[in-house]
Amino acid sequence: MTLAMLYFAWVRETIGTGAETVDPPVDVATVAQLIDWLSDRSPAHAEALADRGRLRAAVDQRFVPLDATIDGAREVAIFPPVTGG
Amino acid sequence: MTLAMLYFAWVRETIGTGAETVDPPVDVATVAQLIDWLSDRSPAHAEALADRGRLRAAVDQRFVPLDATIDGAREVAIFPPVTGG
Amino acid sequence: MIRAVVQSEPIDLAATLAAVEGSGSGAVASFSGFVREDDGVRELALEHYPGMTEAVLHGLAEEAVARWQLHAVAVVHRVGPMAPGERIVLVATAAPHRHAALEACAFLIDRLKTDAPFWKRERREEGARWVAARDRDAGAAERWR
Amino acid sequence: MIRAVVQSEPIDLAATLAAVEGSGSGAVASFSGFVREDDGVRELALEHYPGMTEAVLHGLAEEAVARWQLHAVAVVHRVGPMAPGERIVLVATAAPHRHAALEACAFLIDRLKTDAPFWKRERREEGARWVAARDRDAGAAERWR
Repeated sequence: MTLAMLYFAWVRETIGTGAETVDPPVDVATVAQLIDWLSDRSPAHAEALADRGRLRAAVDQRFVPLDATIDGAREVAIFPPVTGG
Repeated sequence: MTLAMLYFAWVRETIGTGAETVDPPVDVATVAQLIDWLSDRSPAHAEALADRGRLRAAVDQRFVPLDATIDGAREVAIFPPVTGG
Repeated sequence: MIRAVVQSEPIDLAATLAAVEGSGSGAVASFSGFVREDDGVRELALEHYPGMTEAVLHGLAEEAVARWQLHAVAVVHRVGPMAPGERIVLVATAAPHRHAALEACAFLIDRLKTDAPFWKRERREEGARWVAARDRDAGAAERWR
Repeated sequence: MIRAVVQSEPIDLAATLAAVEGSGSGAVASFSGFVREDDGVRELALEHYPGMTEAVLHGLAEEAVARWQLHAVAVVHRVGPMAPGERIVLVATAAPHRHAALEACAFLIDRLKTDAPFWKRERREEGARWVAARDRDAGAAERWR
Protein backbone atom coordinates (compact mmCIF):
# COMPACT_ATOMS: atom_id res chain seq x y z
CA MET A 1 0.00 0.00 0.00
CA THR A 2 1.52 3.30 -1.11
CA LEU A 3 0.62 6.28 1.12
CA ALA A 4 1.27 9.97 0.68
CA MET A 5 2.34 11.20 4.12
CA LEU A 6 2.03 14.87 5.04
CA TYR A 7 3.49 16.50 8.15
CA PHE A 8 2.71 19.97 9.48
CA ALA A 9 4.02 22.47 12.02
CA TRP A 10 6.59 21.07 14.48
CA VAL A 11 6.02 17.53 13.26
CA ARG A 12 7.17 18.66 9.83
CA GLU A 13 10.09 20.61 11.27
CA THR A 14 11.29 17.76 13.46
CA ILE A 15 11.01 15.11 10.75
CA GLY A 16 12.72 17.49 8.34
CA THR A 17 10.21 17.15 5.51
CA GLY A 18 6.59 18.03 4.89
CA ALA A 19 5.78 15.17 2.55
CA GLU A 20 7.01 11.68 1.75
CA THR A 21 5.70 8.58 0.07
CA VAL A 22 5.76 5.42 2.17
CA ASP A 23 4.83 1.79 1.62
CA PRO A 24 3.85 0.21 4.95
CA PRO A 25 3.29 -3.56 5.28
CA VAL A 26 -0.26 -4.86 5.26
CA ASP A 27 -0.37 -5.45 9.03
CA VAL A 28 -0.21 -1.67 9.56
CA ALA A 29 -3.96 -1.10 9.81
CA THR A 30 -4.54 2.04 11.89
CA VAL A 31 -3.09 5.53 12.13
CA ALA A 32 -1.49 4.58 15.46
CA GLN A 33 0.16 1.54 13.93
CA LEU A 34 1.33 3.70 11.03
CA ILE A 35 2.89 6.12 13.50
CA ASP A 36 4.69 3.19 15.21
CA TRP A 37 5.96 1.97 11.89
CA LEU A 38 7.04 5.47 10.74
CA SER A 39 8.97 5.98 13.98
CA ASP A 40 11.50 3.40 12.85
CA ARG A 41 12.34 5.28 9.67
CA SER A 42 14.80 7.69 11.32
CA PRO A 43 15.72 9.17 14.69
CA ALA A 44 13.98 12.36 13.53
CA HIS A 45 10.76 10.43 12.86
CA ALA A 46 11.06 8.77 16.26
CA GLU A 47 11.49 12.12 17.99
CA ALA A 48 8.64 13.83 16.13
CA LEU A 49 6.21 10.98 16.72
CA ALA A 50 7.15 10.03 20.28
CA ASP A 51 4.37 11.80 22.18
CA ARG A 52 1.04 10.48 20.89
CA GLY A 53 -0.90 12.84 23.13
CA ARG A 54 0.37 15.77 21.10
CA LEU A 55 -0.41 14.28 17.69
CA ARG A 56 -3.51 14.57 15.56
CA ALA A 57 -4.22 13.01 12.18
CA ALA A 58 -6.27 13.31 9.02
CA VAL A 59 -6.97 10.52 6.54
CA ASP A 60 -7.74 11.74 3.04
CA GLN A 61 -8.24 15.26 4.44
CA ARG A 62 -10.64 14.33 7.24
CA PHE A 63 -9.72 14.48 10.91
CA VAL A 64 -9.70 11.02 12.49
CA PRO A 65 -8.82 9.60 15.89
CA LEU A 66 -5.48 7.77 16.05
CA ASP A 67 -7.20 4.38 16.21
CA ALA A 68 -8.91 4.99 12.86
CA THR A 69 -8.25 2.60 9.99
CA ILE A 70 -6.03 3.53 7.09
CA ASP A 71 -7.60 0.91 4.89
CA GLY A 72 -7.99 2.36 1.42
CA ALA A 73 -6.33 5.65 2.38
CA ARG A 74 -4.34 7.60 -0.18
CA GLU A 75 -3.15 10.51 1.97
CA VAL A 76 -2.43 10.55 5.71
CA ALA A 77 -1.41 13.72 7.55
CA ILE A 78 0.11 13.92 11.02
CA PHE A 79 0.32 17.20 12.90
CA PRO A 80 -0.13 18.91 16.28
CA PRO A 81 -3.53 20.17 17.48
CA VAL A 82 -4.67 23.01 15.21
CA THR A 83 -4.37 26.66 16.25
CA GLY A 84 -6.02 28.79 13.58
CA GLY A 85 -8.41 31.69 13.81
CA MET B 1 -44.47 75.69 36.40
CA THR B 2 -43.21 76.25 32.84
CA LEU B 3 -42.52 73.06 30.89
CA ALA B 4 -40.87 72.53 27.53
CA MET B 5 -43.00 69.89 25.80
CA LEU B 6 -41.54 67.80 22.98
CA TYR B 7 -43.50 65.46 20.69
CA PHE B 8 -42.09 62.87 18.29
CA ALA B 9 -43.23 60.66 15.42
CA TRP B 10 -47.00 60.40 14.97
CA VAL B 11 -47.64 62.22 18.23
CA ARG B 12 -45.81 65.21 16.74
CA GLU B 13 -47.59 64.84 13.40
CA THR B 14 -51.05 64.59 14.95
CA ILE B 15 -50.55 67.49 17.35
CA GLY B 16 -49.07 69.51 14.51
CA THR B 17 -45.97 70.70 16.32
CA GLY B 18 -42.82 69.12 17.76
CA ALA B 19 -42.35 71.56 20.62
CA GLU B 20 -44.35 73.93 22.74
CA THR B 21 -44.03 75.63 26.08
CA VAL B 22 -46.85 75.00 28.55
CA ASP B 23 -47.69 76.14 32.04
CA PRO B 24 -49.79 73.49 33.78
CA PRO B 25 -51.46 74.19 37.16
CA VAL B 26 -49.80 72.88 40.31
CA ASP B 27 -52.23 69.98 40.73
CA VAL B 28 -50.80 68.39 37.55
CA ALA B 29 -48.28 66.17 39.31
CA THR B 30 -47.58 63.19 37.01
CA VAL B 31 -46.97 62.59 33.33
CA ALA B 32 -50.40 60.97 33.06
CA GLN B 33 -52.06 64.01 34.60
CA LEU B 34 -50.06 66.22 32.27
CA ILE B 35 -51.34 64.21 29.31
CA ASP B 36 -54.92 64.67 30.57
CA TRP B 37 -54.38 68.38 30.91
CA LEU B 38 -52.69 68.68 27.48
CA SER B 39 -55.61 66.85 25.85
CA ASP B 40 -57.83 69.87 26.50
CA ARG B 41 -55.58 72.23 24.58
CA SER B 42 -56.97 71.32 21.15
CA PRO B 43 -58.81 68.57 19.29
CA ALA B 44 -55.46 67.61 17.77
CA HIS B 45 -53.93 67.19 21.24
CA ALA B 46 -56.94 65.14 22.29
CA GLU B 47 -56.58 62.86 19.28
CA ALA B 48 -52.83 62.41 19.61
CA LEU B 49 -52.98 61.67 23.33
CA ALA B 50 -56.14 59.55 23.42
CA ASP B 51 -54.59 56.08 23.55
CA ARG B 52 -52.33 55.91 26.62
CA GLY B 53 -51.22 52.39 25.78
CA ARG B 54 -49.45 53.68 22.69
CA LEU B 55 -47.68 56.56 24.48
CA ARG B 56 -44.28 56.65 26.14
CA ALA B 57 -42.62 59.55 27.92
CA ALA B 58 -39.29 61.00 28.96
CA VAL B 59 -38.75 63.55 31.72
CA ASP B 60 -35.60 65.59 31.27
CA GLN B 61 -34.39 63.09 28.68
CA ARG B 62 -34.93 59.93 30.73
CA PHE B 63 -37.60 57.37 29.97
CA VAL B 64 -40.23 57.24 32.72
CA PRO B 65 -43.51 55.38 33.26
CA LEU B 66 -46.62 57.50 32.78
CA ASP B 67 -47.25 57.60 36.53
CA ALA B 68 -43.88 59.29 37.14
CA THR B 69 -43.80 62.69 38.78
CA ILE B 70 -43.05 65.83 36.81
CA ASP B 71 -42.03 67.69 39.95
CA GLY B 72 -39.02 69.83 39.10
CA ALA B 73 -39.07 68.80 35.43
CA ARG B 74 -37.91 71.22 32.77
CA GLU B 75 -38.51 69.12 29.64
CA VAL B 76 -41.16 66.46 29.06
CA ALA B 77 -41.33 64.45 25.85
CA ILE B 78 -44.27 62.32 24.67
CA PHE B 79 -43.91 59.81 21.82
CA PRO B 80 -44.76 56.32 20.60
CA PRO B 81 -42.67 53.26 21.53
CA VAL B 82 -39.21 53.62 19.97
CA THR B 83 -38.23 51.75 16.80
CA GLY B 84 -34.55 52.43 16.16
CA GLY B 85 -31.73 50.14 15.18
CA MET C 1 -12.10 54.81 22.60
CA ILE C 2 -15.83 55.45 22.74
CA ARG C 3 -17.59 56.90 19.72
CA ALA C 4 -21.36 57.44 19.81
CA VAL C 5 -22.70 59.40 16.87
CA VAL C 6 -26.07 60.30 15.35
CA GLN C 7 -25.78 61.65 11.82
CA SER C 8 -27.80 62.30 8.68
CA GLU C 9 -24.85 61.52 6.38
CA PRO C 10 -24.25 57.95 5.16
CA ILE C 11 -22.27 55.87 7.66
CA ASP C 12 -18.62 55.38 6.73
CA LEU C 13 -18.04 51.71 7.54
CA ALA C 14 -14.34 51.67 6.69
CA ALA C 15 -13.47 54.74 8.76
CA THR C 16 -15.46 53.55 11.77
CA LEU C 17 -14.00 50.05 11.74
CA ALA C 18 -10.50 51.45 11.23
CA ALA C 19 -10.93 53.60 14.34
CA VAL C 20 -12.08 50.60 16.41
CA GLU C 21 -9.36 48.35 15.00
CA GLY C 22 -6.79 51.01 15.83
CA SER C 23 -7.03 49.96 19.45
CA GLY C 24 -4.66 47.07 18.68
CA SER C 25 -7.02 44.41 20.06
CA GLY C 26 -7.05 40.76 19.13
CA ALA C 27 -10.78 40.69 18.33
CA VAL C 28 -13.08 43.13 16.54
CA ALA C 29 -16.76 42.49 15.84
CA SER C 30 -19.31 44.59 14.01
CA PHE C 31 -22.99 44.64 13.29
CA SER C 32 -24.79 46.68 10.64
CA GLY C 33 -28.50 47.09 10.15
CA PHE C 34 -29.76 48.02 6.68
CA VAL C 35 -32.94 49.19 5.06
CA ARG C 36 -34.15 45.92 3.59
CA GLU C 37 -34.32 45.72 -0.17
CA ASP C 38 -36.82 42.92 -0.41
CA ASP C 39 -39.98 43.97 1.38
CA GLY C 40 -41.42 46.83 -0.61
CA VAL C 41 -40.08 49.77 1.39
CA ARG C 42 -39.18 52.64 -0.94
CA GLU C 43 -37.81 54.98 1.69
CA LEU C 44 -37.19 54.79 5.42
CA ALA C 45 -36.98 57.98 7.47
CA LEU C 46 -35.59 58.03 11.00
CA GLU C 47 -36.58 60.67 13.51
CA HIS C 48 -34.86 60.99 16.90
CA TYR C 49 -34.73 62.98 20.11
CA PRO C 50 -31.63 65.18 19.76
CA GLY C 51 -29.58 65.28 22.92
CA MET C 52 -31.23 62.31 24.58
CA THR C 53 -30.29 59.96 21.74
CA GLU C 54 -26.59 60.75 21.90
CA ALA C 55 -26.63 60.45 25.71
CA VAL C 56 -28.33 57.04 25.57
CA LEU C 57 -25.93 55.72 22.93
CA HIS C 58 -22.94 56.95 24.88
CA GLY C 59 -24.29 55.40 28.06
CA LEU C 60 -24.82 52.03 26.37
CA ALA C 61 -21.29 52.19 24.96
CA GLU C 62 -19.89 52.89 28.41
CA GLU C 63 -21.88 50.01 29.88
CA ALA C 64 -20.52 47.67 27.20
CA VAL C 65 -16.94 48.80 27.85
CA ALA C 66 -17.30 48.08 31.55
CA ARG C 67 -19.10 44.76 31.11
CA TRP C 68 -16.86 43.21 28.42
CA GLN C 69 -13.59 45.08 29.05
CA LEU C 70 -13.73 46.52 25.56
CA HIS C 71 -10.74 48.41 24.21
CA ALA C 72 -12.88 50.40 21.79
CA VAL C 73 -16.51 50.77 20.82
CA ALA C 74 -18.36 52.72 18.15
CA VAL C 75 -22.11 53.19 17.79
CA VAL C 76 -23.16 55.17 14.73
CA HIS C 77 -26.83 55.66 13.91
CA ARG C 78 -28.17 57.43 10.90
CA VAL C 79 -31.26 59.68 10.90
CA GLY C 80 -33.31 61.30 8.15
CA PRO C 81 -34.39 59.68 4.87
CA MET C 82 -32.69 56.51 3.63
CA ALA C 83 -33.06 54.33 0.53
CA PRO C 84 -33.33 50.52 0.49
CA GLY C 85 -29.88 48.98 0.96
CA GLU C 86 -28.53 51.88 2.99
CA ARG C 87 -26.92 51.35 6.39
CA ILE C 88 -29.11 52.48 9.30
CA VAL C 89 -26.84 51.59 12.19
CA LEU C 90 -23.32 50.31 12.81
CA VAL C 91 -21.94 49.00 16.08
CA ALA C 92 -18.33 47.85 16.38
CA THR C 93 -16.38 46.55 19.34
CA ALA C 94 -12.75 45.69 20.07
CA ALA C 95 -11.90 43.28 22.87
CA PRO C 96 -9.18 40.93 24.00
CA HIS C 97 -11.39 37.91 23.27
CA ARG C 98 -13.77 37.03 20.45
CA HIS C 99 -16.79 36.19 22.56
CA ALA C 100 -16.55 39.51 24.39
CA ALA C 101 -16.49 41.43 21.11
CA LEU C 102 -19.45 39.54 19.60
CA GLU C 103 -21.56 39.57 22.76
CA ALA C 104 -20.99 43.28 23.23
CA CYS C 105 -22.24 43.89 19.67
CA ALA C 106 -25.39 41.91 20.41
CA PHE C 107 -25.89 43.82 23.65
CA LEU C 108 -25.47 47.20 21.96
CA ILE C 109 -27.89 46.56 19.11
CA ASP C 110 -30.47 44.85 21.34
CA ARG C 111 -30.46 47.61 23.92
CA LEU C 112 -30.28 50.40 21.35
CA LYS C 113 -33.54 49.13 19.89
CA THR C 114 -35.44 49.60 23.15
CA ASP C 115 -33.49 52.35 24.92
CA ALA C 116 -32.62 54.90 22.24
CA PRO C 117 -35.31 57.38 21.10
CA PHE C 118 -35.53 56.73 17.37
CA TRP C 119 -38.68 56.36 15.32
CA LYS C 120 -38.91 54.81 11.87
CA ARG C 121 -41.34 55.89 9.20
CA GLU C 122 -41.47 53.83 6.05
CA ARG C 123 -42.86 54.76 2.69
CA ARG C 124 -44.33 52.01 0.50
CA GLU C 125 -46.32 52.05 -2.68
CA GLU C 126 -49.54 52.10 -0.65
CA GLY C 127 -48.43 55.05 1.50
CA ALA C 128 -46.32 56.01 4.50
CA ARG C 129 -46.65 54.68 8.03
CA TRP C 130 -44.82 54.84 11.34
CA VAL C 131 -43.27 51.46 12.09
CA ALA C 132 -44.73 49.73 15.14
CA ALA C 133 -42.46 48.53 17.96
CA ARG C 134 -42.04 44.76 18.21
CA ASP C 135 -42.47 42.79 21.40
CA ARG C 136 -39.58 40.53 20.53
CA ASP C 137 -37.22 43.51 20.64
CA ALA C 138 -38.22 44.14 24.23
CA GLY C 139 -37.51 40.49 25.00
CA ALA C 140 -34.11 40.65 23.31
CA ALA C 141 -33.13 43.69 25.36
CA GLU C 142 -34.38 42.08 28.56
CA ARG C 143 -31.78 39.31 28.47
CA TRP C 144 -29.00 41.84 29.13
CA ARG C 145 -30.52 43.21 32.33
CA MET D 1 -23.17 33.76 -1.70
CA ILE D 2 -20.54 31.61 -0.03
CA ARG D 3 -16.92 32.73 -0.10
CA ALA D 4 -14.28 30.64 1.67
CA VAL D 5 -10.72 31.74 0.97
CA VAL D 6 -7.20 31.02 2.25
CA GLN D 7 -4.67 33.58 1.11
CA SER D 8 -1.21 34.94 1.85
CA GLU D 9 -2.15 38.50 0.83
CA PRO D 10 -3.57 40.92 3.40
CA ILE D 11 -7.33 40.54 3.85
CA ASP D 12 -9.38 43.25 2.16
CA LEU D 13 -12.03 44.05 4.75
CA ALA D 14 -13.95 46.56 2.64
CA ALA D 15 -14.21 44.32 -0.42
CA THR D 16 -15.28 41.31 1.62
CA LEU D 17 -17.92 43.18 3.61
CA ALA D 18 -19.19 44.85 0.43
CA ALA D 19 -19.69 41.42 -1.15
CA VAL D 20 -21.62 40.15 1.88
CA GLU D 21 -23.65 43.36 2.16
CA GLY D 22 -24.49 43.08 -1.52
CA SER D 23 -26.99 40.36 -0.64
CA GLY D 24 -29.46 43.09 0.34
CA SER D 25 -30.03 41.67 3.83
CA GLY D 26 -31.28 43.57 6.84
CA ALA D 27 -28.44 42.41 9.11
CA VAL D 28 -24.72 41.95 8.53
CA ALA D 29 -22.24 40.92 11.21
CA SER D 30 -18.50 40.49 11.07
CA PHE D 31 -15.66 39.23 13.20
CA SER D 32 -11.97 39.85 12.68
CA GLY D 33 -9.06 38.32 14.56
CA PHE D 34 -5.77 40.20 14.64
CA VAL D 35 -2.18 39.58 15.60
CA ARG D 36 -2.14 41.22 19.01
CA GLU D 37 0.08 44.24 19.38
CA ASP D 38 0.47 44.14 23.12
CA ASP D 39 1.97 40.81 24.09
CA GLY D 40 5.49 40.78 22.67
CA VAL D 41 4.87 38.88 19.42
CA ARG D 42 7.05 40.29 16.64
CA GLU D 43 5.76 38.07 13.87
CA LEU D 44 3.10 35.42 13.54
CA ALA D 45 3.33 32.82 10.77
CA LEU D 46 0.38 30.63 9.79
CA GLU D 47 0.86 27.24 8.15
CA HIS D 48 -2.07 25.26 6.78
CA TYR D 49 -3.06 22.06 4.99
CA PRO D 50 -3.79 23.15 1.40
CA GLY D 51 -6.92 21.57 0.03
CA MET D 52 -8.27 20.37 3.34
CA THR D 53 -8.38 23.89 4.78
CA GLU D 54 -10.47 25.31 1.97
CA ALA D 55 -12.82 22.33 2.11
CA VAL D 56 -13.32 22.70 5.87
CA LEU D 57 -13.97 26.45 5.63
CA HIS D 58 -16.45 25.92 2.81
CA GLY D 59 -18.19 23.18 4.77
CA LEU D 60 -18.51 25.38 7.86
CA ALA D 61 -19.89 28.20 5.72
CA GLU D 62 -22.48 25.85 4.21
CA GLU D 63 -23.45 24.61 7.66
CA ALA D 64 -23.91 28.21 8.84
CA VAL D 65 -26.05 29.08 5.82
CA ALA D 66 -28.34 26.13 6.49
CA ARG D 67 -28.54 26.66 10.24
CA TRP D 68 -29.19 30.43 10.28
CA GLN D 69 -30.75 30.93 6.82
CA LEU D 70 -27.91 33.24 5.85
CA HIS D 71 -28.13 35.20 2.62
CA ALA D 72 -24.36 35.45 2.34
CA VAL D 73 -21.25 34.35 4.21
CA ALA D 74 -17.55 34.99 3.79
CA VAL D 75 -14.68 33.29 5.62
CA VAL D 76 -11.25 34.61 4.73
CA HIS D 77 -8.15 33.32 6.50
CA ARG D 78 -4.64 34.53 5.94
CA VAL D 79 -1.55 32.30 5.95
CA GLY D 80 2.18 32.99 5.93
CA PRO D 81 4.01 35.64 7.97
CA MET D 82 2.08 38.51 9.57
CA ALA D 83 3.06 41.53 11.65
CA PRO D 84 1.37 42.67 14.89
CA GLY D 85 -1.87 44.47 14.11
CA GLU D 86 -2.51 42.55 10.89
CA ARG D 87 -5.80 40.76 10.29
CA ILE D 88 -5.53 36.96 10.55
CA VAL D 89 -9.13 36.04 9.86
CA LEU D 90 -12.40 37.65 8.82
CA VAL D 91 -15.85 36.11 8.96
CA ALA D 92 -18.91 38.00 7.78
CA THR D 93 -22.55 36.97 7.59
CA ALA D 94 -25.73 38.45 6.14
CA ALA D 95 -29.10 37.35 7.50
CA PRO D 96 -32.69 38.52 7.76
CA HIS D 97 -32.30 39.00 11.54
CA ARG D 98 -29.54 40.40 13.73
CA HIS D 99 -29.24 37.48 16.13
CA ALA D 100 -28.83 35.04 13.24
CA ALA D 101 -26.02 37.13 11.75
CA LEU D 102 -24.16 37.50 15.06
CA GLU D 103 -24.62 33.90 16.16
CA ALA D 104 -23.44 32.59 12.82
CA CYS D 105 -20.26 34.68 13.16
CA ALA D 106 -19.62 33.17 16.59
CA PHE D 107 -20.25 29.67 15.23
CA LEU D 108 -17.88 30.19 12.30
CA ILE D 109 -14.96 31.50 14.32
CA ASP D 110 -15.44 28.99 17.14
CA ARG D 111 -15.60 26.00 14.82
CA LEU D 112 -12.85 27.29 12.53
CA LYS D 113 -10.51 27.29 15.52
CA THR D 114 -10.95 23.57 16.14
CA ASP D 115 -11.89 22.19 12.72
CA ALA D 116 -9.64 23.98 10.24
CA PRO D 117 -6.04 22.78 9.84
CA PHE D 118 -4.02 25.91 10.61
CA TRP D 119 -0.96 26.16 12.84
CA LYS D 120 0.45 29.33 14.34
CA ARG D 121 4.13 29.95 14.96
CA GLU D 122 5.03 33.12 16.81
CA ARG D 123 8.37 34.87 16.97
CA ARG D 124 9.22 36.81 20.11
CA GLU D 125 12.40 38.43 21.34
CA GLU D 126 13.34 35.20 23.11
CA GLY D 127 12.79 33.02 20.02
CA ALA D 128 10.13 31.32 17.93
CA ARG D 129 7.63 28.71 19.09
CA TRP D 130 4.59 26.87 17.79
CA VAL D 131 1.49 28.11 19.59
CA ALA D 132 -0.20 25.47 21.76
CA ALA D 133 -3.90 24.69 21.31
CA ARG D 134 -6.16 25.89 24.11
CA ASP D 135 -8.70 23.71 25.87
CA ARG D 136 -11.17 26.58 26.02
CA ASP D 137 -11.31 26.68 22.22
CA ALA D 138 -12.46 23.06 22.18
CA GLY D 139 -15.15 23.98 24.70
CA ALA D 140 -16.27 26.96 22.63
CA ALA D 141 -16.62 24.79 19.52
CA GLU D 142 -18.47 22.10 21.45
CA ARG D 143 -21.46 24.34 22.17
CA TRP D 144 -22.39 24.35 18.47
CA ARG D 145 -22.63 20.55 18.14
